[in-house]
Amino acid sequence: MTTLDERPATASAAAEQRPARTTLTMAGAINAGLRAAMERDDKVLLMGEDIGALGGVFRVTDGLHKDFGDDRVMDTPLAESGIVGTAIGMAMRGYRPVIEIQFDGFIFPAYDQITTQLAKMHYRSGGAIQLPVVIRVPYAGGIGAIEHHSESPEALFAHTPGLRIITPATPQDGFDMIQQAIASPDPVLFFEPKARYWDKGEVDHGRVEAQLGGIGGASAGTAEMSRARVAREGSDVTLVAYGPTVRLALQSAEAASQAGIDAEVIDLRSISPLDSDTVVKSARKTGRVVVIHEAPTSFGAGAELSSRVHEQAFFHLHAPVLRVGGFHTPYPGAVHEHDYLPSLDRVMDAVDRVMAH
Amino acid sequence: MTTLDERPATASAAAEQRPARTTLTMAGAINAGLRAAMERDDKVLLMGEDIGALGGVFRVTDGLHKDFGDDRVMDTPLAESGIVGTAIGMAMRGYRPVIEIQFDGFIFPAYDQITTQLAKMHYRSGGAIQLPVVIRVPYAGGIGAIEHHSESPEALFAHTPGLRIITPATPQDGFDMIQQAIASPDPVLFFEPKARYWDKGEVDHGRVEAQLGGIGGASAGTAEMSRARVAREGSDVTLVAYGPTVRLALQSAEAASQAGIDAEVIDLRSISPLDSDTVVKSARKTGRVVVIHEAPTSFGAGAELSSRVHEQAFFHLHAPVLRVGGFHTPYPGAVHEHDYLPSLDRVMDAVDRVMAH
Amino acid sequence: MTAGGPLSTEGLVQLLTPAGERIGHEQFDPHTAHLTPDDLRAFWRDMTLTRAFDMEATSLQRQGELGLWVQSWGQEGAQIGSGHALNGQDWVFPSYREHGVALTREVDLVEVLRIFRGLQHGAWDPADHRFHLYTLVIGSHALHATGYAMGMAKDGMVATGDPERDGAVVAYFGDGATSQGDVAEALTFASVYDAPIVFFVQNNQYAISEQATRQSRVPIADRGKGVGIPSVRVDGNDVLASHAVTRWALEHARSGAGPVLIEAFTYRRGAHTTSDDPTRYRSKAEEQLWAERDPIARLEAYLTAAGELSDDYRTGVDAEAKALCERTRATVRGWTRADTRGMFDHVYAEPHALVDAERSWFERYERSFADTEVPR
Amino acid sequence: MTAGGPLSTEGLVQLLTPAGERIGHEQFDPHTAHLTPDDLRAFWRDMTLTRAFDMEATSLQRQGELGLWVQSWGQEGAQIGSGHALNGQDWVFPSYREHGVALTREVDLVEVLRIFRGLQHGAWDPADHRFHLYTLVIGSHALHATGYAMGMAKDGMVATGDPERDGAVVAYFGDGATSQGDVAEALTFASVYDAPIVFFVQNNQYAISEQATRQSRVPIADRGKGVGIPSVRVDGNDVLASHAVTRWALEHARSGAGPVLIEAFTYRRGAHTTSDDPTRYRSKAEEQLWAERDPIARLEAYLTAAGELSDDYRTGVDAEAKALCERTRATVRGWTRADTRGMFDHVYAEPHALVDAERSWFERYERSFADTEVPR
Ligand SMILES: Cc1ncc(C[n+]2csc(CCOP(=O)(O)OP(=O)(O)O)c2C)c(N)n1
Ligand SMILES: Cc1ncc(C[n+]2csc(CCOP(=O)(O)OP(=O)(O)O)c2C)c(N)n1
Ligand SMILES: [Mg+2]
Ligand SMILES: [Mg+2]
Repeated sequence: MTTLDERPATASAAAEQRPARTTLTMAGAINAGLRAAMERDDKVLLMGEDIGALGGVFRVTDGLHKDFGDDRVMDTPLAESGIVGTAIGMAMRGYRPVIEIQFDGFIFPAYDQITTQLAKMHYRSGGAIQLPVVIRVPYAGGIGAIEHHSESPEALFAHTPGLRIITPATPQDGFDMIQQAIASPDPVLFFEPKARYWDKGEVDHGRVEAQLGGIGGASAGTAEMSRARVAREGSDVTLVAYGPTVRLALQSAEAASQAGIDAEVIDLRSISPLDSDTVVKSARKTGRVVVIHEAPTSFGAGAELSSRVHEQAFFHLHAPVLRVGGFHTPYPGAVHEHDYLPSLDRVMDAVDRVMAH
Repeated sequence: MTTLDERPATASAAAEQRPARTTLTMAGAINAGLRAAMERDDKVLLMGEDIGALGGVFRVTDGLHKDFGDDRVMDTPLAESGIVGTAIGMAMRGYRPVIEIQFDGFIFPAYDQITTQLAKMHYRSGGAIQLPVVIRVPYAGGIGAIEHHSESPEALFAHTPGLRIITPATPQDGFDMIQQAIASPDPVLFFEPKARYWDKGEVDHGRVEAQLGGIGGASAGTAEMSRARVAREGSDVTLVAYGPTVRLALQSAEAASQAGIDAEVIDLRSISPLDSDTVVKSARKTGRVVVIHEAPTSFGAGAELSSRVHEQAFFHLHAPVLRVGGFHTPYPGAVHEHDYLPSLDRVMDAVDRVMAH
Repeated sequence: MTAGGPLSTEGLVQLLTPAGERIGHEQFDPHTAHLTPDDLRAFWRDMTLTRAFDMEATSLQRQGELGLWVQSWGQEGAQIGSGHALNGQDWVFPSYREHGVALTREVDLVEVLRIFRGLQHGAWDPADHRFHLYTLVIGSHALHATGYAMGMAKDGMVATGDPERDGAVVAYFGDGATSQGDVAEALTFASVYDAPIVFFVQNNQYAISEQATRQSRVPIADRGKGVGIPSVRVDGNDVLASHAVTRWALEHARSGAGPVLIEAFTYRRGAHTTSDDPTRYRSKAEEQLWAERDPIARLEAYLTAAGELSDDYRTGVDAEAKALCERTRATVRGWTRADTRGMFDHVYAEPHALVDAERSWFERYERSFADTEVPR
Repeated sequence: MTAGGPLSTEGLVQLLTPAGERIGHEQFDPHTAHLTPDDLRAFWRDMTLTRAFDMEATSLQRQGELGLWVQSWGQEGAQIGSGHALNGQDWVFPSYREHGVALTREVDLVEVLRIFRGLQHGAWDPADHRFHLYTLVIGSHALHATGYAMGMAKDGMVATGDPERDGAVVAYFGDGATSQGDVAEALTFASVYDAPIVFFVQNNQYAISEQATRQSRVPIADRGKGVGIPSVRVDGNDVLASHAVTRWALEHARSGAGPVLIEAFTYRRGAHTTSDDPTRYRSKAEEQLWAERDPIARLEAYLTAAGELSDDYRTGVDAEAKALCERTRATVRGWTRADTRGMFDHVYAEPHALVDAERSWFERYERSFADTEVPR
């Protein structure tokens, strides 16, 4: 396995040629991140359905097959369990497979491989085996799609020890975090908020490069990708979001400020580990917390966060932590999407309720 | 499909011959419940690995193959997805399949069928299709088993709308609830605490019989199996448990009473729906809640319960809801089981902490 | 492409050449004997209507009236031929591209578009047509179909010899689906339990952008050999052959002789869906080649040469197609929120405390706007 | 049982009759040419040691020293024969019953018992033996094996012609496992990617209580035909045939010609595990029949007749077996908590905040007893 110190001269040459900052869409940023990771380490390979000539249904792997060939960008048979299972075998052999699951709703045929095999192998081998497998999952709704194409299954994985689960909300994080995920020696589920694929933002290419090449290398990347980010400071109420709902949280904070409420916004970035410390710290300051996610509220990530905030900041809270999320129904037909998903109105409703105390 | 009103004369004759009360183990009670359901409705059939001549690895289907034959007690190929998937088809045809998954850790190959198909079919068909499928899962630990044989995956299903999830803690509930589950028109995951299989208790055979045959029939059964039970009344602290940990909660209440603490114990019985009303009511009374389960604490059923209790009883609480559960590690080797599982000491530690306020 | 692989044309049953000439086939000719010229014209009509509808739906998607559309273009021969081999007792478990089969099961095609307009996930009551809902999770319905067939056998609907009673199931899926574990398990269960089921694989050569060679080195029909299920390869662009082979297979299954696997070799002339861009992975030349093997043209050539396709009949079908398209357009455009199901309805068949609580909350929440906001 | 089904003995490659007579086989004789009498004695020794260990472990379980034990009794021929066909570069992905194969990979069998005493889930470093951990989730490791083989091919370890370089994988699983979707997908991936892998199915006729007829109507070997993988049925109680067939298959795979599936027809003489009760589902007569076909006795008869099994050698192996059993007993009984891994260790390769927090909590919690309780 090529370690990060031994990276081929061409890769660093290529890195030097890359512009320091560019404006990219989230999809473009992840694409660029994949490319950088593949240049950095020739053990990185991509697997998935239609990721080759087609470049993936969202074009996130666009151009990579052309440049890296069949051997490193592998169109696979149509079988998600097979993809994850063979990726586990390749990881055992020293490869770093990055899998694309075509849509959130199609990860479930691979659930057994992820839960009983990928998550547990390091533990059951007493640390002898590392499985640096990344599973990319375009997820969440808001794009008017048909059934199974708008789901948010992150909580269905977060209960399982051995997995890391992260989700970027900005092009910069898309670029950085995919590279951190690939550098991590642990299996990572990388949830990509598909409604944000076309959002543009400025991306600094050098940050993650320096980090992964610097002291700590992969470890520094793992530590970094596991941390929440305070996306906006505020003192009256804490809005916690991740992936697709970060933008909504920021919009809500804007709306709140017009009503004289100063909201802090936290972008969790990581679901496992859940950086509750950052949230608890904020909760102690504001005394009020609202968690926002698209997944069904019940048994979702908001439940875990709410429990921890209560456990650790109970006596600082003015009101209970409230959750704004999807309902306990299958993701409905697109006409209902607007009602199903957290909205500015629903977030403001929750803000009003916590502010009432 | 035979409705409950049309049940064959032989079944009621058989029912009359059954003794009103017997002492049974949990395994024996579920066996008796299966038999009663099969007599009541000839559309009920059993499917699973080794449930025929062998009677299942825990003998829960003992004797049923002999009495009902190949057609109603079906040994299946070794493929859990296949079992659940074909059961769905048979349910569409009017059958009521009751599946045995051999051990908790082997339900995951069927995860996709359960999550994307079984749970959603009623919704996606606009109510045209009902899938009265019951999936029995011997679960949880404490029996010194090897890997994959001691897990508590209930929370991995509870986030998914469309499923009902119940778990009995006593022989009486084993007997009653399996029959209510089978009578329910919705898919039910029936988690059987395997460490309790050999616990004995008195079983009243008539209760559920009267209920399912009476006004409301199946509906009354569904309502009943979805309700929590106050297993012990108390005023100082509420201990919430289900399945394997109910006995521990009762033992803890005993221990607490010796320290002058009067604990209420709630046996949840149902995880979906989660009867949080009963818990919230108790929380408003005691002001202190401890939830106990074997599954990893993080993202477990305790998180959802904690969130709801805080949301609905925040201003009645003296202390935050605490959780006592498994750790964020794969279920460890049997030598660590005692450390991993909630114990009397760990529950008392939590009780002490909530009582400190 | 590997000789003998999934893209080879070896061993395909054919009764009509691409030019529309009838050729004999010892085993399958008897399964066309019942067909009258009226039947063959009906095949042509149904293929034509399916295609017209398909094109209309495509253009509605382009106009933003549908979120997505999945074309059956090019596969009408396999679908109409097989669909018309079914009896009233038989059941179909389609994938998501079987609009032609839906037509043969008397599903109102317009209703199918409810799904693609995002109104709801399923658009008909399966029991009304013995035609299950479309399933998008690839391969998963193969198991439902198998279980359903096992249930039919339990109900004594197999091998009675009574044509009004004996029935079977046809499960439709694609070449790509054959890689899924669920499909393999379905074949195993069907074989072990002798289920009356026909697995009808439309090998349209692609799973989105991936050629069938990515799923198999051998013809897809060989999947049957792994579990002892007899299988047939048929020219799916030959509606007559597709019909005859399916009819044979259904009789086999209904008679209690167990499952059959049919590979209908065909071509998806359109994009995978309206979101797809086939220029990224296949050539115009290939598309042209398959345009020349079109199933409708083939039957048309045969009927025309036989003098069985009058101008009147053509005009009638044209008018019918036009009317269908107009009704499609008008209906789709007319659908409003009022035509959808409630978001909270049918999550469970019986009350569920959480759904009830959330529904109430949502209704109160919605009302709070009605109360406080200026009318809009 | 259906003729031609998975319990038939049709087409089994056999080089030694049950009575121990050598019979010729055109295709596979060349794959025994390299074997010296020493090699054959070593096969006998390894089978004997495996069985002695197996019996010892069984009795340790009865004594309460192990939570469970999974016997390989009766399957030593298939396991030792195939295990000895492997090279140093080859990799094995076992199921959970492959103690004989473990021995050929120089795993200290005693270490295997760590798993069954509940100390930990995996008991050796796979890289030390090119022998992966035991896997209990039926069939799931077939995919890991396939992926590993794909990786070997990527690493240029196939078809170089250099015997020090070319390698392949052998994946072991049972007749029951062949019904799992994962195994079907493994066959598909292996075939499509031409992976250097041999799927070695021990058809021991049972998946716990279910006969192999519950998994298939046709011989298990036929599973290969579904995806174009060449397959062989071999008498698994014939250590020589198992060896020759595996050697052929490995050469095939290492040469770049793609995967092979071997069905080794054998019998599980013991219970499924020590928790099982086979009297519920099979007859004494059947067990007796298979006692007469025992693989060790068969090779013993052959070697004895050939005058190749001296009393000295026997005595030596007996002593070795006794020593192994004694060491097993002593080691297992000596294991304490100190020999286990920390419960919180190796959940992740890098720090994870939740694990760290829970570990700290637990340590504090444990210490609180040390502080407050009377010493015990
Ligand atoms: C389990 C699953 N994985 C992935 C997808 C995404 N997907 C939709 S259609 C398709 C290709 C299907 O190909 P095939 O089975 O040949 O059917 P066709 O579309 O050609 O009719 C894929 C990969 C899906 N729907 N389900
Ligand atoms: C996915 C899964 N389902 C069920 C089980 C329970 N189980 C353990 S061994 C076994 C039978 C396996 O039979 P086979 O594959 O023939 O192997 P054998 O034990 O005969 O060697 C079963 C059903 C399991 N371990 N994994
Ligand atoms: Mg296709
Ligand atoms: Mg077996």
